[in-house]
Amino acid sequence: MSTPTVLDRPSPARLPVAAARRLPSWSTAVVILAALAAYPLVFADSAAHNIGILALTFGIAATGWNLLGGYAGQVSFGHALYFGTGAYTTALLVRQGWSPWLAIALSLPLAALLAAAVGWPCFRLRHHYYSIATIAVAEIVFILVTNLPGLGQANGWELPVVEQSLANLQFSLLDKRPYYYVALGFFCLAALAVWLFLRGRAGNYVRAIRDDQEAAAAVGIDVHRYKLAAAALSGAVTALAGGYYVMYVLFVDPPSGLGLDLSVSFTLMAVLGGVGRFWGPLLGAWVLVFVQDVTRQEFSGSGRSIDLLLYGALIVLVSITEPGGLLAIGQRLWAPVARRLGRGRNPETDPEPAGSAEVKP
Amino acid sequence: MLTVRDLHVDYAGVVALRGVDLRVGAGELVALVGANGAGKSTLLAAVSGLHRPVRGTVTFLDEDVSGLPAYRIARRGAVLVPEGRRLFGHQTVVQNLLLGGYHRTAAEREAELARVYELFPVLAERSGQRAGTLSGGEQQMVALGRALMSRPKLLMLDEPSLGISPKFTKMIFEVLAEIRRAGTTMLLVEQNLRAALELADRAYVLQTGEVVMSGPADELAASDEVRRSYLGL
Amino acid sequence: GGSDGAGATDEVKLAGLWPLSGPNATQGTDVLHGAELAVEIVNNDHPGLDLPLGPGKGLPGLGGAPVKLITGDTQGKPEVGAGEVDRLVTGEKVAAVIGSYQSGVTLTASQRAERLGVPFVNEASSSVALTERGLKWFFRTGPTDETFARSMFDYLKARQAAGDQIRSVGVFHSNDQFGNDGAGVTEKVAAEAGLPVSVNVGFDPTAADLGSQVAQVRSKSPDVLFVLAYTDAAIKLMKTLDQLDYYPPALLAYGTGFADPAFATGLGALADGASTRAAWSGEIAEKRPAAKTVAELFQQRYGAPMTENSARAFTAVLALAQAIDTAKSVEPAKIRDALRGLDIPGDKTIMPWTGIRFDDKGQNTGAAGVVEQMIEGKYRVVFPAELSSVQPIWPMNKAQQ
Amino acid sequence: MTGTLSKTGTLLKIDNLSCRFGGLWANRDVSFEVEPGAIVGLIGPNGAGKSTLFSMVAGAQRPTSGRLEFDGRDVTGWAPHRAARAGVGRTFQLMRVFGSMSVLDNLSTAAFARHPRLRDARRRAGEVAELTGLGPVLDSPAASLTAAWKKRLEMGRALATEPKLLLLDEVLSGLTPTEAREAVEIVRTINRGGVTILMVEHVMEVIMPLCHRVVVLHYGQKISEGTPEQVAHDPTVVEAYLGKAL
Amino acid sequence: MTDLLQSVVNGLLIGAVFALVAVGLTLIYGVMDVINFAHGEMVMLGMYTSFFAWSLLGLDPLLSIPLAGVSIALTGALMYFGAVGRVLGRSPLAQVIVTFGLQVFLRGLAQFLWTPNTRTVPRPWAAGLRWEIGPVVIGGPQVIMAVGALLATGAVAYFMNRTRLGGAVRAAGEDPAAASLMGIDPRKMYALCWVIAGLATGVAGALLMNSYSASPTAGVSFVLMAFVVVAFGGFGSITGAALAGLLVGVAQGVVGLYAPSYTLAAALALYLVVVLVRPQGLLGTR
Ligand SMILES: Nc1ncnc2c1ncn2[C@@H]1O[C@H](COP(=O)(O)OP(=O)(O)OP(=O)(O)O)[C@@H](O)[C@H]1O
Ligand SMILES: Nc1ncnc2c1ncn2[C@@H]1O[C@H](COP(=O)(O)OP(=O)(O)OP(=O)(O)O)[C@@H](O)[C@H]1O
Ligand SMILES: [Mg+2]
Ligand SMILES: [Mg+2]
Repeated sequence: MSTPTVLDRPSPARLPVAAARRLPSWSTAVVILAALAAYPLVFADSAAHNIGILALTFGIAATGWNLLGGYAGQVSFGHALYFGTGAYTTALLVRQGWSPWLAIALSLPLAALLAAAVGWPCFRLRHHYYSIATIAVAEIVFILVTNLPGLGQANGWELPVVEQSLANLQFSLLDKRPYYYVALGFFCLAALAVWLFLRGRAGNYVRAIRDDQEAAAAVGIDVHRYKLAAAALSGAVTALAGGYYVMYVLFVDPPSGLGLDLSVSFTLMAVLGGVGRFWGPLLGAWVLVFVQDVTRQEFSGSGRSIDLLLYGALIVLVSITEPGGLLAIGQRLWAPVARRLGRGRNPETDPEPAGSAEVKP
Repeated sequence: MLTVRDLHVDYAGVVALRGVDLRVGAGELVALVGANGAGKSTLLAAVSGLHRPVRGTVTFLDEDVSGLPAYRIARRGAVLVPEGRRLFGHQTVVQNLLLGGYHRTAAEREAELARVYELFPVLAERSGQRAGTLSGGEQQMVALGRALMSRPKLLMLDEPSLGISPKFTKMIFEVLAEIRRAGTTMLLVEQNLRAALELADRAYVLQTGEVVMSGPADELAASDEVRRSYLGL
Repeated sequence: GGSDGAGATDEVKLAGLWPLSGPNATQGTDVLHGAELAVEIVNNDHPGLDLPLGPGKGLPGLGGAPVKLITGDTQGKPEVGAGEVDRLVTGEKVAAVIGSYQSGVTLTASQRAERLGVPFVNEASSSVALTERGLKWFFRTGPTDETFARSMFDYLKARQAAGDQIRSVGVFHSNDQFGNDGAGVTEKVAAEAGLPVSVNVGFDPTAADLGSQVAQVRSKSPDVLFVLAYTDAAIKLMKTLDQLDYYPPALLAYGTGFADPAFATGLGALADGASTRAAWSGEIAEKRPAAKTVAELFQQRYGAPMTENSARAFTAVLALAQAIDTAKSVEPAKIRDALRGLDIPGDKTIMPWTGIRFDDKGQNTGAAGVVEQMIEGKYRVVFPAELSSVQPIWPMNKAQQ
Repeated sequence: MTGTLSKTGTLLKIDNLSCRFGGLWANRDVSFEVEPGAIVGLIGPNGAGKSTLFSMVAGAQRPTSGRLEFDGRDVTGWAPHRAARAGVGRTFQLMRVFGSMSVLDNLSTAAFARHPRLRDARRRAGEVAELTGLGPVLDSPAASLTAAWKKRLEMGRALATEPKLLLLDEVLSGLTPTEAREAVEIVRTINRGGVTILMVEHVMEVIMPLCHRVVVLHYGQKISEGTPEQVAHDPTVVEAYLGKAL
Repeated sequence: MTDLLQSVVNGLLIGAVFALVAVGLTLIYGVMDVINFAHGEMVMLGMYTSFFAWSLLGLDPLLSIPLAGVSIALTGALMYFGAVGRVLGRSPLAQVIVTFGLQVFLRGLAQFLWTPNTRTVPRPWAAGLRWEIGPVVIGGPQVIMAVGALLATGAVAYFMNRTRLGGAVRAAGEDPAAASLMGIDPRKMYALCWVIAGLATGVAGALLMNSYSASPTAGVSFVLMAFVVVAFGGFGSITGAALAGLLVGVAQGVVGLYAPSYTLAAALALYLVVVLVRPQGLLGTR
């Protein structure tokens, strides 16, 4: 039909570039995965492998968190619950002599169900009320597991050391590459699941819910149902990380499997990397694991917590300089290069929704 | 009283105003009209300090105020009634009004409050009600009253009749006329062009961030261009 | 010991894993200091010191090679501890690992060492379960909670004989590996001793307030209260007892928080009357020349008195160094064999022990505990009688006046 | 909640509908009907309860009492997404676009209601964009639009759900008379495409030529109903709403 | 029965402390919409200030209240100008993460400066007081802390709800642009908000030194509870926080009597039940 006015106006098409965060293209995915596959060959020492394994594992969890917290806008500070579900289910079954593969596979639907069960009442709550409620639920479970007999209580569980094989998911500690590539495989699986979910209707729906719940309902979206769906997948993905983590460490106790710190770190990874961006959580996880590891090794020997000082300062600095996360910093640095290379398209660039110029918390 | 010279404003690189010149003399009521997105609100925001201009100067009472933060410009007496009223919804009507006179002495505020209640008797009745629960028209009265509380030298209004019933709109225009009689200088943005041009001394027509016409309000209202493009006659 | 023999060999790297940050960093640092001092004594010549490897420089069995301690921070987290073992063994190629203060961390770290085939010597984790896992590379120099419990119940028997009434005991424990295991052991030994456990209260170690937990103990009024708590909770407990004006006739703690110097300095007179088990005591150190020298060196070096924790780490490092020296090799298997065959007599240690000899589970059979009571701001040995120089104060609140 | 369903002559039947917030009756015993294909105006002073009535019809607000019948079905108390799927499209007076998404994604999200496949939804979004003139802004983030564009997007988004009934809450306010006239044309086109329209507007210049029938609310109650001319000359309406006769 | 009574009294007293700790948190939330993860660390710094006032100057914790209040108020200003104020207007998550970074940083800083040692004031003046009402024993520090907490909470509530400046702070919180049109500098108001939150928190820290020990992780035990109390009472509502603090305290006290391991769980469960029935918390409005 007609354009809004007879008068000329600055073409709205020239408004700040695409807010619409697009999902990554296949080519990006292939490049990233190839880099990941090459990593342990380039960096050959065991410590680098260890960082890679942990980064991928936590990257899975943070990607799971990002689906619910970033894309669907339901900021959970209780995702350790699902990580713990994966870890504890796997530990329980493996201690019974099950195959770890089967154990992990079984923990996924369990975590999905649990996530839906928690979401059922809690999704009535909005914003911070929801966030704090997730803390409460996770902490209650933490306390129950710590005290009730049957799940190792505060002591936690050790998993048996068995013959090294792919079937047993135990490999040599001297060469950790097998651990790394299994982690990478699991990450691909998780990323694919999230990508498939986000690609179509569900992805649009959860983003609409994040932006405006009432408006979403008004266009026919069953808000509660899609929140539950996102939560379930998010929970399952996070549980995958927990299951593999416990097979790597061969130990789980409440703080390492269900602790609040863990929940916060998933959030931190996603936000640091770029919340609501597909590769953000992995990047965040990688950086965080690396920084944590290096600062601990380099600076903690004194017992004076210089590692924590640096780590905290770094988080503050990154958040202050670039709220869009590291991915945004990276893109900003990359943009001029890309332009020179003649590929100016910036598929994931997205400034925060343009706000007013005034300060508004 | 207010002089805007060569004002350029943009939003993240997208130009909203390009070289606007405008002048409001003491005691004048100047209307600012134009299509949607022409940059009227942007101009008011830039004058009142809510948005920082890229280039150009804003002179208010012979002082250069360009680039000053909004609260300092407000303290000098140039007060904006912003788009969408922007009341403090969780506070009561009287608290909103008193915030309007934040920088005045207690006695002055009391006196001013009485004057506002005289202009809008409904507000006296509703003084204890939370502003967020008022009807649209009542909210507009609070917004206007709140701006008057500081006894502004220059009052800027951004679409005061938006979403207001015809009866209330009429009333608001009557109040504006009264305020003007009391000697307050005004810069008015209004889509209700007929009413605005009727009330105003002079008017500027803004188009794509530029002033394309200006002159005495009655002359503009009579011009073919304005009648065709804006009044749809 | 030993002479500077035929040219210096490479240094012998040992990994030390302790909580150097986080809530237990004080203790972790204290343990680290003890270990560092042991390394210092091995590497430098201390002619008069009657301890293994005291006189002479380095390890004579390895041509005077010095020992180097590489530390890792566990942050008090089991999973971090395990990761650090990996890193130090595969990356730094350490010959053996020492650690890791908290029982939970020792558990995972030693499992990792087991998988990597490297000896793991534990200095201060007392959880009984650690030596019950059938590990082949795990050794513990210190006493277990069970050893400690037995000492404490022996003490109670002695008190009964002296006429104090003891009809029931209570347990008040931090809800974690250390607390749970200790509580279990206490219940077991109490049953053997024929004393009923009338109340067993676990508390969240981070809880802000212990008021209702103490109220619960009070309602059962046990004659002796066994306590397993880290520093913060230990202080909170003593303050709560004071504020509710309720004191059990005796309070027997399993070290840790009660052994922290901050406990005495922080509480002042309020700490008086509390008793704790100990594997080392400053008072005993006074009586042994070697122990006295070491304690003085420690004070010189760190400007703080040696503690039970540092003494235990000191002993573990020295024992390990002795084993490596005997093995004349840094090969893990040889070190392990040497540890198995280790035999250090009690008077060649700074501990009130009968010596260091490991059984087939890796537990030192010579380790023993004493009971101390806080009297006028100082821990004094009150049991066994032959080591003690003061009479215990019973009921404990008499010490408060 | 029994009673016979109305005959097919009515698309929306509002029957004694009331809504109370604490002590305030935002709507009280409001009854009227909307016949298929009509453009019905809903006017009244600020705070008269127009938006609340919309919310109830769209399922966003549960009525305190009364009954709603839509397309032959009792839809009282239906959840908003069910109402939307049944064919009620709505706009919000204070624009609520999906700010972080592009205009195209806004539209296709709505289009998914009828077209589960991404490709079909995109196509529907394209059609709507053309109809409402959103073409030039399709790739812009919705948050960066000006108010007028947002209103247009609100309208387009509601339209993308392929509603039978479209509720428009002040989508034409804040426009210059010329712009308003264009928007009126869009509404007419939508209506000609078979969508029934119930709209709230304060600008009589828009209501008068556009609406077939007008309902007037005052203090939550219906005070008048009829053709625009009838209503404009109703003394109660003049007194309560217009201030003076047009 | 005696035990129950004792536990209820204990619960009420500790509940008042929860409320006081929560005040600063709810203030910052109410005005800035920021969940301050570093809040526990502000409490911790307050406790250290009070401790050093005792150990270096010999001041009783009660006498160090003004000092601790002022110091933490300054810390609050520093945190605002140095970090939080720089991310205003960005996504709430970015702000939350900044406060999380501050948490880690401040905890590390405390350990760096003062070692992880636990610091205690052995016998503050209040510890000499003890009341016995029937069978119930009430410790002086508990009473002092509770009374202090209620006074401080009341003072903050009064300031925010009844004074002109408080109104300006709230206005800036609700709509900073509109506030600046009134001639109010919103940034100054935010800073003021952090200062007041710091003041309340510092006072809380000094009061806590009557009974608790300072250490780098001392804030942890209070802050989770403070989060719950704030959401329970309704984000932004000071009276709500006070009410919720008392409720949670009593719940903890009573449950502690029967199942001491589950005190925290009980408080959390109580909160969940209430908030699921009343999603905006006890006295919340949004
Ligand atoms: N927050 C913003 N972000 C990006 N661009 C903006 C923003 N606000 C306004 N603009 C752009 O600036 C131009 C002028 O907008 P402005 O709001 O000043 O127009 P207006 O004349 O007040 O229109 P209306 O009548 O709709 O209020 C528009 O083209 C708009 O796209
Ligand atoms: N959620 C609510 N809680 C309390 N009161 C409400 C609520 N929503 C609306 N109201 C009140 O109900 C009345 C009707 O509001 P409504 O928004 O329906 O009016 P309206 O006719 O659309 O007015 P306008 O023309 O100004 O948009 C008003 O007095 C309003 O304050
Ligand atoms: Mg405008
Ligand atoms: Mg309305």
